[in-house]
Amino acid sequence: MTKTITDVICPFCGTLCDDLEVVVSDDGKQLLEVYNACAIGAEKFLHSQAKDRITRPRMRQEDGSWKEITYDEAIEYTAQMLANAKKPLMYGWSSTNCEAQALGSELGEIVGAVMDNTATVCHGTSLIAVQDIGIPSCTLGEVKNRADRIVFWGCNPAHAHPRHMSRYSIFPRGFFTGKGHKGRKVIVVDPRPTDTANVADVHLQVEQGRDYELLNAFRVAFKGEKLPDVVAGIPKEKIYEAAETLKSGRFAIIFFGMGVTQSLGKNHNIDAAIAVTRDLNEYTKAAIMPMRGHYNVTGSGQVWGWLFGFPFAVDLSRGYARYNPGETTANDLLRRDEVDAVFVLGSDPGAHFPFSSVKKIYDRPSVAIDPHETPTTEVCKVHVPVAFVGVEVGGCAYRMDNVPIETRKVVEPPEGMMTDEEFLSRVLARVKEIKGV
Amino acid sequence: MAIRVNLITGRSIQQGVSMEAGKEKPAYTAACGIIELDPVDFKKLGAFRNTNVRVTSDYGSVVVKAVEATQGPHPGVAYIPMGPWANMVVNPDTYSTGMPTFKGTPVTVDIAKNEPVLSSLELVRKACKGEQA
Amino acid sequence: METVTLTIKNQPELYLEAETISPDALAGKKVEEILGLPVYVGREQHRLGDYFDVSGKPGATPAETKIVLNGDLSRVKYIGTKMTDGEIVVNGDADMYVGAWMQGGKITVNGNVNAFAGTGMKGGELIIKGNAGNYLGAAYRGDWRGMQGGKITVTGNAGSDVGTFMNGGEIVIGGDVDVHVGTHAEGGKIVIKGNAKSRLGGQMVEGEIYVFGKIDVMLPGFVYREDVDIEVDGVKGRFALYEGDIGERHRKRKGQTIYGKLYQRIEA
Amino acid sequence: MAEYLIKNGFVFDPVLGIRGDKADVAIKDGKIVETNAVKSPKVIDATGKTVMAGGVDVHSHVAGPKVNVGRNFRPEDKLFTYKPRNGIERMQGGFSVPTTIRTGYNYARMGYTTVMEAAMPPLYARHTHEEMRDTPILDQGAYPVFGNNWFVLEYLKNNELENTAAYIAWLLRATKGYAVKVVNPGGTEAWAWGLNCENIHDPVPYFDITPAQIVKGLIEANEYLGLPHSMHIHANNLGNPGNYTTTLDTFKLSEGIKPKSKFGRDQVMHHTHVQFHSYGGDSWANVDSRAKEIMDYVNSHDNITIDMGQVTLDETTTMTADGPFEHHLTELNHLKWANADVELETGSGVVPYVYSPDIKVCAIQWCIGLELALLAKDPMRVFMTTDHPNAGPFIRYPRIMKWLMSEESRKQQFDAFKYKDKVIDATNLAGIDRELDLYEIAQMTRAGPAKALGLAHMYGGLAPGLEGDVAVFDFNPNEPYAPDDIEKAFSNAEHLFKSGVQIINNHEIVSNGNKRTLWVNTKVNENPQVMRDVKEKFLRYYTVTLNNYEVSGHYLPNPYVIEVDATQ
Repeated sequence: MTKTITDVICPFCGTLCDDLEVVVSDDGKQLLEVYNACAIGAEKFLHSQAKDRITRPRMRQEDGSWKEITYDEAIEYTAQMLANAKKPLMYGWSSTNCEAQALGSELGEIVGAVMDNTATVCHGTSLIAVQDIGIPSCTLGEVKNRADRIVFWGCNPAHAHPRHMSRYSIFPRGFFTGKGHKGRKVIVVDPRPTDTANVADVHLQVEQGRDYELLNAFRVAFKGEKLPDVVAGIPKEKIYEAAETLKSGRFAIIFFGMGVTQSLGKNHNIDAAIAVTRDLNEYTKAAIMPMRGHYNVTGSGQVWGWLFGFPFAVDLSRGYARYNPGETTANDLLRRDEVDAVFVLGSDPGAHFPFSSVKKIYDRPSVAIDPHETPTTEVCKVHVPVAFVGVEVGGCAYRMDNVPIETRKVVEPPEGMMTDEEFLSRVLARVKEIKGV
Repeated sequence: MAIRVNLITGRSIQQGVSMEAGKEKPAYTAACGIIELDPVDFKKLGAFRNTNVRVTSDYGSVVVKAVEATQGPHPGVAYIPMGPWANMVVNPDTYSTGMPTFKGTPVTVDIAKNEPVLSSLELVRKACKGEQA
Repeated sequence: METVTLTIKNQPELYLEAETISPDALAGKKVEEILGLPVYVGREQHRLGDYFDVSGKPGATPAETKIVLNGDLSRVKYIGTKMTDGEIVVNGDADMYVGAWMQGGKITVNGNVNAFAGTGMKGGELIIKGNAGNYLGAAYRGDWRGMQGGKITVTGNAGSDVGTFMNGGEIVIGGDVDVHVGTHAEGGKIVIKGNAKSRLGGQMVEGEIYVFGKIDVMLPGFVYREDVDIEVDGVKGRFALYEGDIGERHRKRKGQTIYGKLYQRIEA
Repeated sequence: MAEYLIKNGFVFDPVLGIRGDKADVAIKDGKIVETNAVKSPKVIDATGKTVMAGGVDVHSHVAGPKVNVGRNFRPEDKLFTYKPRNGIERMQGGFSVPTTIRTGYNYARMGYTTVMEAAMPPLYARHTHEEMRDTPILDQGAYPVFGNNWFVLEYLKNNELENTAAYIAWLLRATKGYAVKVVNPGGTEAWAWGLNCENIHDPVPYFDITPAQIVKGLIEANEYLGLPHSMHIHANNLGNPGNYTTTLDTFKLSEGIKPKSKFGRDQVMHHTHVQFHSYGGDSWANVDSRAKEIMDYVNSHDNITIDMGQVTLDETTTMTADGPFEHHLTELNHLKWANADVELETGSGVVPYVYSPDIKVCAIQWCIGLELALLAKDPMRVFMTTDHPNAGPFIRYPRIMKWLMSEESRKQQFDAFKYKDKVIDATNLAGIDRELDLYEIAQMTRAGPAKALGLAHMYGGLAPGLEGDVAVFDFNPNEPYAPDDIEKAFSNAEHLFKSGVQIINNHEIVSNGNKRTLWVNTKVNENPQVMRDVKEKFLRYYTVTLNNYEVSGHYLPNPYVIEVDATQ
């Protein structure tokens, strides 16, 4: 006998699909099948069942080998490390639930940590741009029900957000968009003819790193002013034409991703894209949305927003919150040797930070809380495996459009494994003891 | 002979699937320990498809397998899926925004037939210990 | 004017946050009091005297106080932050936020400074004899009120994002600048005596940028108007005048649309 | 639970009709009791001090998505104003949009114990509840917005009152909401196409219904259900010169409708931040105050209550579900603009704004707000708000008290205006010498809002049986004082009790309290059609499934459910 659980939320990307169906054994201990998920999401659920999964904390030994330790020992090491550090970095917070993020925030407050999340290497520069110019946006349902002009700028949902195009952006038939794909014009701006570009009506193969110039040109084109013959490798005729396509729509949406947030100009590229969206609202309705990566990176920005007032890179070391990307961001802190201990939860900087930063983690007292074995666990002194959020434990997560959805527990974690929340609350209690607060 | 190309990184479905299946597994190396080159650049490099190459920038060096661009053409632009291999060579400068310059790093690519592509864990461990050439 | 000399004797394990190094904080204090002023390393509070030897004495008021800093200050933040008057001389490199939110007085750095020098500067003079980092004379995150007044002079090069959201005052760079100059500016004057890369005057509403050397890529939002003969920072020459950012909003005065002005020197 | 006896204070309580007489107040088991009911109480000597019930805020934007946008996109709002953690107080930041922690503490410091979140987008209810959960001390509830909701538009277009009511009951339960909020009825749906509804007869694109039909229908549905609070509206055409006629037209939609509620309120319409809706003229050049016309109507119609939306002359952050208005505002001041349209339901916008005493219009707005309160015949129906943070941050309430209680302080402010004479010409305030007393202030900040919310059985007074919410202020009304003494004293309560727990002792926060979240659970007759419609819309148009929509209980760790039976 098996049970089918419906309306399951996928804890992979910011698309946060909530229509998955998961088949589990009737004792709820085994996850057997996953339906409606993309290849990546399905793999994430199934990996929780891996036979070779690490289920107990480990500490790196002098000779480089791992020694299994108890959760109590891991909690003690973590609490002492955080309590003794002058300025610990507490990084990650994206592949976990908001409940754990809130607990981690209280912990960070008490130890005077710098809290940073994966936005710092993803959409942090978008957040900077939003602080400079704002962001006219909407929920994904507005796109589904109204949008007839879709732009993907420097993002490739076909690979990074596999169900985005079918659920929200290109193909769905909504209230005012009964024709689905036929009723929409799709423009892709990318230095590569990506698989997303292949389903678009127009692909502008922008010269890599010249997005700001091209966005700047769109604003000139909207006003019907003169353009140079070629901008960022795109002939002006194509720019005028694309600008006209956007102005002539009823509802235009621009989705953007790492292609602009990580290329030369960074926050300025987003700033200009948002300016383009503002401009379009003079002629029609337009919105813009970052294609958030981790399924709950948005949530950590929300939790820190209401607790501290900043969405990432929050420096609590002086007893109050400060924020300035470039100073209080994880990679700048590591490269400049501004932190003396590293705590990682719900992210893999070992794989996704430039190596110069990874080396600094290796050189410091460090703890990685992660269900997986990763390059981060490989360079940290202690690895604490935990239950998978969204699979073995529920909790709140925020979609890329900031819509909060409660993820579900579908199977039991392996015997005796802690969740992020359990581990953090134990560390918090121990730190309070040590600090006498 | 060596070629100069503009390196970008980013997600691919294979990177995503293999990452979720376990970064310690060979599939992850197969998906991310690669560099996608345009046919034109392969010609310049004078290498066959699926040859190991050494990618070197001002910031580091890594051995990956050269494969043909899956989402091309993009002559002059090379692509390594996001992950530890790409991160050995990307430009870490954040321009005081917190964001390393993951996309748009000038690199040279040399044929390195006999050098192995390390697994993700081996790669970071050896590099941290300074054991990596 | 009285002079108090601070010589760094211990380097901080991490970085030292010393917003207290300013004539406003030191004026009228005895040396013992100055030694006891708070500085911070991460969450730890220390005494200024734990890191600096102090000699000489400050004046009774900020205006009468000159601070001379000696030694390697490349791990010291916030020197001269919010200062209103008096003088600071830094003999060496300094870290972030030198002269940030400065309102008056004078800071001279005989070395390089890191990012965010002169953030949100309102007045006074900031002189950097070496190179400046990113976000020189820029606005704090999210603030539309960047540099409002005063003057920043850099002998060497400057990084990216010079004069973001600049509303007034003047920035003169002796050498080259990195990308993004005068972004969102609504006033003020930026002079670049060396070369510039790209994104000059992006989303600029008003203000002036002068470039003596090359510009790698001109924004499409800037259009050539005419050649003009002008004198800039003591240099007479012929400049090509561009106006922009065309795509951005602009005020009208007497029916005339006011654009940002970008002058590039024409090699004689 | 500890017993308390607050002795010898000058008590101001509209519920008991005490107008500053010396009286004792006793608290036991979280409630106010007869003074002889406490055996060995902890005695608080309030001699020479002012004693009032805990304040009740009927309209404030303190929790939820747009509030958090305001926080996250304004780092400059926190620069140099942060408060370090201290004792039991966690760190607190933000001036115009404070963190949830600071929100709770700052309201408590002003002697407030109940604060209603004025606009909750249903799809974001979970977020709103997460923020309220993390707001210490205060009892809170949130108003889901209905005025642009597709279900409501479609039902009311066909005059389906029962279905509208059944849907309201369902959505209040799904979102754990407190009341029916309406923001720019029809206009925000129109904004989804970049349009607006500028008056109550301006049809909503596609849906073929007018704002007037939406408002009237929602009032009737609200009374059909007999909810604790009335329909709570932010009308069309906010913030535009000449808009007072739209406001009067909106008022008139309530004519002839009587409250059908067991919760003791007399109004069927609460119109919020009326200051923003009381403008004459036809441009910013000739805009003037129509507070007289507005208050003439309010004073003569007792089925309406209003709140002020007082401009405090600060730099602040505007945020509203009135999407088109925020776009209009960013076009005026060119500052950063955030917008968030919400599928099938609503929208919102956020823009920073600087109310400068050097700008004529800002000074006129300041006058209008005060005029509304000073022209009020019945302070039980006109409440003090700043529509926080839209007209200014709530921490300015004590300053508004000063302006209302002291003509001298108003004169001082007039003298500080750059265009004093032009402002005086365009307004009535200079000719008003009324000075409110603390009894009237208690009506506008305690008894009045509690009654309008249908919560007179819990809050707003000091009668035995009510919640043990009591504030003691270091202010002696019987001794001479300078205007600024008012602001100082009421910004910093000496003692505060919330549900019988001492929160502030000698001006110091000593407890994070036991905050509750209020929501309304309405029983209605089975309505299969509405449930079919709900299922169908979620299948076809929403991007979350129906089963992932409802806010589950654990987001409200300490809920207080108000049961309503509308099955008869």
